[in-house]
Amino acid sequence: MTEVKSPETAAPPAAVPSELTEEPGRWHRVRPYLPLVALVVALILPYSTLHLPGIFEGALNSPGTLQLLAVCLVFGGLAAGYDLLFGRTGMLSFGHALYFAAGVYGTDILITHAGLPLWQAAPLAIVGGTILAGLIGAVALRTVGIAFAMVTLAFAQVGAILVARDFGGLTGGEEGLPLDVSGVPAGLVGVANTVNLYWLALAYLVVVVFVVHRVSGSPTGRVLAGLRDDERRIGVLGLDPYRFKLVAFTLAGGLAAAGGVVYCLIVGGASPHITSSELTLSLLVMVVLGGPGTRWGPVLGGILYMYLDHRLVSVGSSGAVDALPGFLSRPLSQPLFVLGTVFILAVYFFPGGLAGLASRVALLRDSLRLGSRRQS
Amino acid sequence: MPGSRTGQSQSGDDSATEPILTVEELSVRIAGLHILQGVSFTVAPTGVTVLLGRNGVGKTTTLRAVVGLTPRNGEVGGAVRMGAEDLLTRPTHRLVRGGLGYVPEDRCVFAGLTVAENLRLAERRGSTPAYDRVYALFPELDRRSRQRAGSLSGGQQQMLAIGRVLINDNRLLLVDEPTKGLAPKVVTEVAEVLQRVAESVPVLLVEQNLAVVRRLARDAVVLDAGRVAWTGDAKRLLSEAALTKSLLGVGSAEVQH
Amino acid sequence: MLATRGLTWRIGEVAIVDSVAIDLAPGEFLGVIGPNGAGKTSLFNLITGLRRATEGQVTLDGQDISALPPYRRARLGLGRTFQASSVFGSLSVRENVRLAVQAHRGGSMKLWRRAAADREVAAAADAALHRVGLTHRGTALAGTLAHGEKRKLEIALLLAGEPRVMLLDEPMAGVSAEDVPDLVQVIRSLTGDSGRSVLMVEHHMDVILELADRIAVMHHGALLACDTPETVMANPTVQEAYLGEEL
Amino acid sequence: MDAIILLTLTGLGLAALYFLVASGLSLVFGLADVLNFAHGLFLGVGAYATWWAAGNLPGAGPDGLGFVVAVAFGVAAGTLMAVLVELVLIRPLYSRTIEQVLVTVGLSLAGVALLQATWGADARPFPRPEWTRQVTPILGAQVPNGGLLLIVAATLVLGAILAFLRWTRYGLIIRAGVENREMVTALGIDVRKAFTLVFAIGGAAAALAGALGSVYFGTVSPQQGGSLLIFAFIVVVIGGMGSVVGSAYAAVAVGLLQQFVNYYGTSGLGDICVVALLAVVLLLRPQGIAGKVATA
Amino acid sequence: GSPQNTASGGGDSAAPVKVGLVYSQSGALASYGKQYIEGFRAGLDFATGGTNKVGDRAIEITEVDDAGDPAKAVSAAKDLIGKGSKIIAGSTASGVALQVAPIAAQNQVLFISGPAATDAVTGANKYTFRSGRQSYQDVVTAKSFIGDPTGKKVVVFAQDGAFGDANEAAVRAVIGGAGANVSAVRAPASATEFTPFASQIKSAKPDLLFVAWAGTTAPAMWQTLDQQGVLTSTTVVTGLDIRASWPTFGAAGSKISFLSHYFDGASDTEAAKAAKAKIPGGTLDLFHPDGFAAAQMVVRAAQEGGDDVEKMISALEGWSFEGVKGTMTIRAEDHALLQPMYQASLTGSGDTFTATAQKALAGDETAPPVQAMKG
Ligand SMILES: Nc1ncnc2c1ncn2[C@@H]1O[C@H](COP(=O)(O)OP(=O)(O)OP(=O)(O)O)[C@@H](O)[C@H]1O
Ligand SMILES: Nc1ncnc2c1ncn2[C@@H]1O[C@H](COP(=O)(O)OP(=O)(O)OP(=O)(O)O)[C@@H](O)[C@H]1O
Ligand SMILES: [Mg+2]
Ligand SMILES: [Mg+2]
Repeated sequence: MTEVKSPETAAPPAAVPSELTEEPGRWHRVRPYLPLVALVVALILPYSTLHLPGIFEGALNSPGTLQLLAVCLVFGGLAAGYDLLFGRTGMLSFGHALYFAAGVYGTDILITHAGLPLWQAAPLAIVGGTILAGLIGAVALRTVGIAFAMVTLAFAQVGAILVARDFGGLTGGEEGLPLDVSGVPAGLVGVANTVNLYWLALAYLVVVVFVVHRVSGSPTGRVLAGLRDDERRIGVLGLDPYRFKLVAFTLAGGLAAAGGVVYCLIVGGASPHITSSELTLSLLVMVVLGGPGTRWGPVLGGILYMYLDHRLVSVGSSGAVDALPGFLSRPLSQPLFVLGTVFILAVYFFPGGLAGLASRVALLRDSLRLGSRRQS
Repeated sequence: MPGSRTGQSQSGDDSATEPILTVEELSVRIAGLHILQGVSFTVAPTGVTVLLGRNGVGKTTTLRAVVGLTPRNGEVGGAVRMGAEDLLTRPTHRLVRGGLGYVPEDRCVFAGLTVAENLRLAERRGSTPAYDRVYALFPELDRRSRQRAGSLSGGQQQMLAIGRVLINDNRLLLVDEPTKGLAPKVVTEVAEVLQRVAESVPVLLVEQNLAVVRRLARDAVVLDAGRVAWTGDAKRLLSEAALTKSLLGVGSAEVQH
Repeated sequence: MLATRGLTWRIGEVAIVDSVAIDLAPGEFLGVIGPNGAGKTSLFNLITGLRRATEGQVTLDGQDISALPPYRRARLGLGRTFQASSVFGSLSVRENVRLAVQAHRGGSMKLWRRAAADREVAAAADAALHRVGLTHRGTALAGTLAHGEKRKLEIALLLAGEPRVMLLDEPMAGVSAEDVPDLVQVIRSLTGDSGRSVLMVEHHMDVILELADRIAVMHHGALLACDTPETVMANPTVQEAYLGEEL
Repeated sequence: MDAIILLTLTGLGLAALYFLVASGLSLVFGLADVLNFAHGLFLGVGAYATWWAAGNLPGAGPDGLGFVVAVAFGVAAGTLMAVLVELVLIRPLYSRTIEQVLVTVGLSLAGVALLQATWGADARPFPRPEWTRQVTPILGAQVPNGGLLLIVAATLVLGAILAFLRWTRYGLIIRAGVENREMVTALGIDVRKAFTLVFAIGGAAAALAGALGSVYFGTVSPQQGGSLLIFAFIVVVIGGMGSVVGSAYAAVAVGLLQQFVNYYGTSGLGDICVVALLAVVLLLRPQGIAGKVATA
Repeated sequence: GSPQNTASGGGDSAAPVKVGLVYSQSGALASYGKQYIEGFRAGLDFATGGTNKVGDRAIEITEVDDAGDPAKAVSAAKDLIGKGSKIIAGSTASGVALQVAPIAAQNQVLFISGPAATDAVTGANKYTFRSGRQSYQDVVTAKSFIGDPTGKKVVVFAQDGAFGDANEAAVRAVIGGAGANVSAVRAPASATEFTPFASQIKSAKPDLLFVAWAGTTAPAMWQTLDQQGVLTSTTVVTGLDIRASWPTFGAAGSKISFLSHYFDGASDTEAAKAAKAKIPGGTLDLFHPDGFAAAQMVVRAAQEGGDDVEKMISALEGWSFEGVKGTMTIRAEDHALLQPMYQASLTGSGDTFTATAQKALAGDETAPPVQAMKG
């Protein structure tokens, strides 16, 4: 063969898009309703005074818990959107943080500096983020594989530098830009209204999951899945790989920008943390932790990651850790140490991510059943 | 179905000599699929033993299990012995260093390396590489020694894959569809090469080209759906029309070419 | 229908494909043979646009397509299979074919439609699978297929696109003897009276002889001969350079 | 005039630092196909081990031979760390590129946090010979000796890696192994050993970079490795993955560009120029300056 | 339950006073955070006479790590407010302080910012106070090194970003406003090679060089300035960082004039003695006074205000107290904390350096201009 292997080195572990397969099995009937159940649980959560010691600091409906959950939900949605690129199309972007940051800073700047009300700032930020993704994608998609990853990283890095440079005092540099809440509806301001932010985040997550699900199960989604395996083949079938990749890239960018808007409201401002390549890397971690290319994996991964990221900080400073001998307590009081260790372990013990867990359990169950049948 | 179909172990005239390779109840599961379900056969210490069967019956899987290349998510059961040593417990590179040569189905030349580098890689410590042997068989490889293997034509890659194994002296060769994609002339040449090689080294061959099989094979093992369907004399298999038809699904006219 | 004029592809000084001119009439079946490394696959790559020719043109129905990217050529009705099977490994066999059908029928850029709901696509895909005899493998991941099965899937992908000109690169390589006749049947049915043309590289001479109307012989990148099977087989150069002595 | 000489020489010193960091990264990334985000950690381990040795190891110290011993200890520690990482974490994940990336990301988070837990977040003064703090006047420019030391070290490392790749079979084995590990095994080669070796060399180069970089900075801190890593990545990619020579060219380009733009342009422009250079190179030549396949 | 549940303040008089401390226990600023909390504990002990009680109400401290990340800090603050804390203190990083301040205002709780030096906290809103110094006070101290600035040439060398911007602006306002000719050399915070900047500075021949540089590259920066002869050719002023950083100045240390917020031995007040006795190790450092003052302010607020935040604010506004550094005054207009600042010099070598106070400037000498309260 004269065709040299395409340099696409970093295709994610294969998973058949569940949207494209009609799966048989006993769960068949129940399964479509499980997400609905989860949604209902999520909806009634703020009405519960249940206290889960160790899991959350306060009761489920306390502002602290709701705030934490809201952040988790946004990242669940963000990870699901990123998965559209990575898990479903096989594009390894290292610059996804940029579009998220565009949403956050866009909203913040439009409200705080330009004095626009939220209902104008939010759509503008989302459209802006989407256009940015489209433009950068149009350039970056001329490369593939690691080169693509690096070009996206480079663009994101420029974004990070611009934010840090704080041109015209627009971004607030490394100190960030607190949101001027006078442009925000009163219902989204103040601790007592945290629940509204929670609902906003939940709505965002639902929208993203729905969009990603719809798109993956659509004819376009089928092409994206094909792109992940063999781009050349797609071309020979008569489809322009570039166009499809650009669509996926832009769409994912738009979803990230929308997430940025929600995040900006939840956190009440923007800070340069979110422009860093580490954010993109953690998105990658979330997706892989959850299971790339699966419907719920990235969502769960995102939620879990963010939960750990926030909660480990308080575990680290808890009395239980302090009581341990020094050589244990010192590393354990470093949240990043625990987080890093957790996901090294996760990579080993949940290959295929959390979503892979279910099928592995099913496999186990099947083989057990098979074994017992053989015995009888 | 003819009575000789099942579990017949050894055939041929010189069955007195010990087999070089004994495969016993080999079973392979990959990702929950039971691909080989108790395959047993032996390879005679001289000549070519051919492994036949339709696409997907498990020929490649068998060879790969013998050299220890079953994928990570697979389980292997049964026993594979070369002389007295058990092969299944040893890592692939040890087996190969011990004289087990393997030519994979899809050639697997290193696309980024030049032809010469591909060959150099195959050199084994402690034995002199037989470049002249390889270049005599495939002068093309000598001529293209600085070309990247990835840009070779399909046939050239196949030559390289075979040449890579012949650089060393082996105790047993496992060759998976060596003539696939080769021009008729080269097929003849490769068949000749294998014939010559088989004079000194026993070969376990997977081959679809029945003309080649007819020319080379002494013993035959026919697989069907992960089980051995027949073992015996290759000549007999190819000459008895009923047998050929039932096991290989082709009339003997086609075998005659 | 398909024609090339002075098609040349050079790497450095070496001409891998050397001013090749072929004409493929509607409904014609042209076999391509030649020693390994003669440039057959390269020729296919030039025709389908995976490689850019250094010189020369490719025309389809009189239209110059030399400058078009692969996907545009495919849309004009040019389909091909690959010598090294190139299927979508992480999709199921059925999905593979559906993707090909869908690519052909258009409407791939529909983000909001349910793909699985398109019964026509599914039916066409199943028909293609049936024709190559892979129906029973429909749910397997294409990446886990045995070699011969992948070859058949390649052909199914081609069939699904209903191309007018088909380029087959060694479809029989690695296919078990038992299945060769079936596959020959499938390939034969590709042309029939439909007016489709086929360009097929194959080293199995019996297959070529059975199917081809004419045979083109390539050697060192150039077209050595292009004539009826009988004439070509009688050509002493072909005998010597390609066929060698009978096994 | 002397400004230009000064900028050129210090730019080369910076380039040497980038190259030292990038060489190991490039080797591991290009040959073993592992995008090693933990490289910064190896750097940190090398630096802290050297720092520790200079204060505690008998025979080692901040000056003369003692310093050489300390650096040797640091390099040994970095090598050992890299070998352990390869054996325990990377080896089980070969051919699962993404998971490898993640494990190295996890490792760098955890490892840097561990360094911080052990020695604190603050920068500590790094033991170093007195002459490294001085300057050498060259054509009227006061060139820091630390920079010259880096240039010498980088040249030696470049030579050593090239010799390794050219004169041993390992280069070949590793390049083949990246393409198809299984097939290398099937040729009778224990490919695992070769990969461990690559990691060991990468770790050693990183540790050396960490130690000499700390000499140059005058301090050692847990985050130091990470901040150099981004430029090292850029250098590796511009140079062409896996090409050590390419990395050397790229390092020089990046170092000089940064230095001159920072002097003549406005601040911060240097970084943006480097990123722009990366984007331009990748768009024009996605395989980098020296391309993916190179023997050296 | 209801979806809008927030714990009510707990009006009954014996209920503990809930105080939330959100600061960096991990991350890059962990060591600043550590000093802050040590100082806070000592201050609490000092201000309550060892009882940790205000009247009969215990002071209940909840500490939360923000790891320097504003998002985490905001979550933590909301959680604390939700659980009934009326007082939040901490903020090691400026970014955290700026984002927590509006949260405090939105929820009408008291916020006492900690070591965060950004000027923007001053006058941010009426709920926000500060227990540490601000950049402006640093710069005024720097100005005291050159006597009459009229006609003098001053160069600011600062890193890019808000920290550098703030310093440059302050120098322009304070020293430039007093008649000096101010120019700036800025460098990216990520720079590792400083020769170009050193050359630029040298060719500018300033009378005073003001350096605002934080982070791990500082030692390399100083070494380069030293090697290129900048330190010996002019007066170089910079802020004195925490003790652990002193050895990293190396030989350059003795050639620099330091302005200092605080170091051990800079003052000898009652509070300083008490703090010294109480903190682990017995050596005070840069941010101990901030924690100490925060505790004093918390106690004052609780004592005078009970659970009424408005009352707390009026109790603090204009309040003058004896802190570790000496007399501190909370300016009523914008909540700036007027406090003594120091000129210092550094001597020593290897790992042992000592700082000596050259001069102390009283709180009103370094007072920043009054800001209009923003919210
Ligand atoms: N990694 C794998 N995962 C799942 N199934 C596999 C895997 N490898 C092989 N199989 C299945 O095992 C069966 C046997 O495959 P094998 O490659 O051994 O067949 P073969 O006899 O060599 O066929 P061919 O003549 O086409 O090369 C096939 O059905 C194939 O789909
Ligand atoms: N990128 C390349 N660089 C150098 N030589 C190349 C390149 N691509 C192809 N070649 C050479 O061009 C020639 C033609 O290759 P091609 O694959 O077209 O042959 P083929 O006729 O298809 O052979 P086969 O029947 O073996 O498949 C071969 O000699 C090959 O080595
Ligand atoms: Mg096979
Ligand atoms: Mg070919």
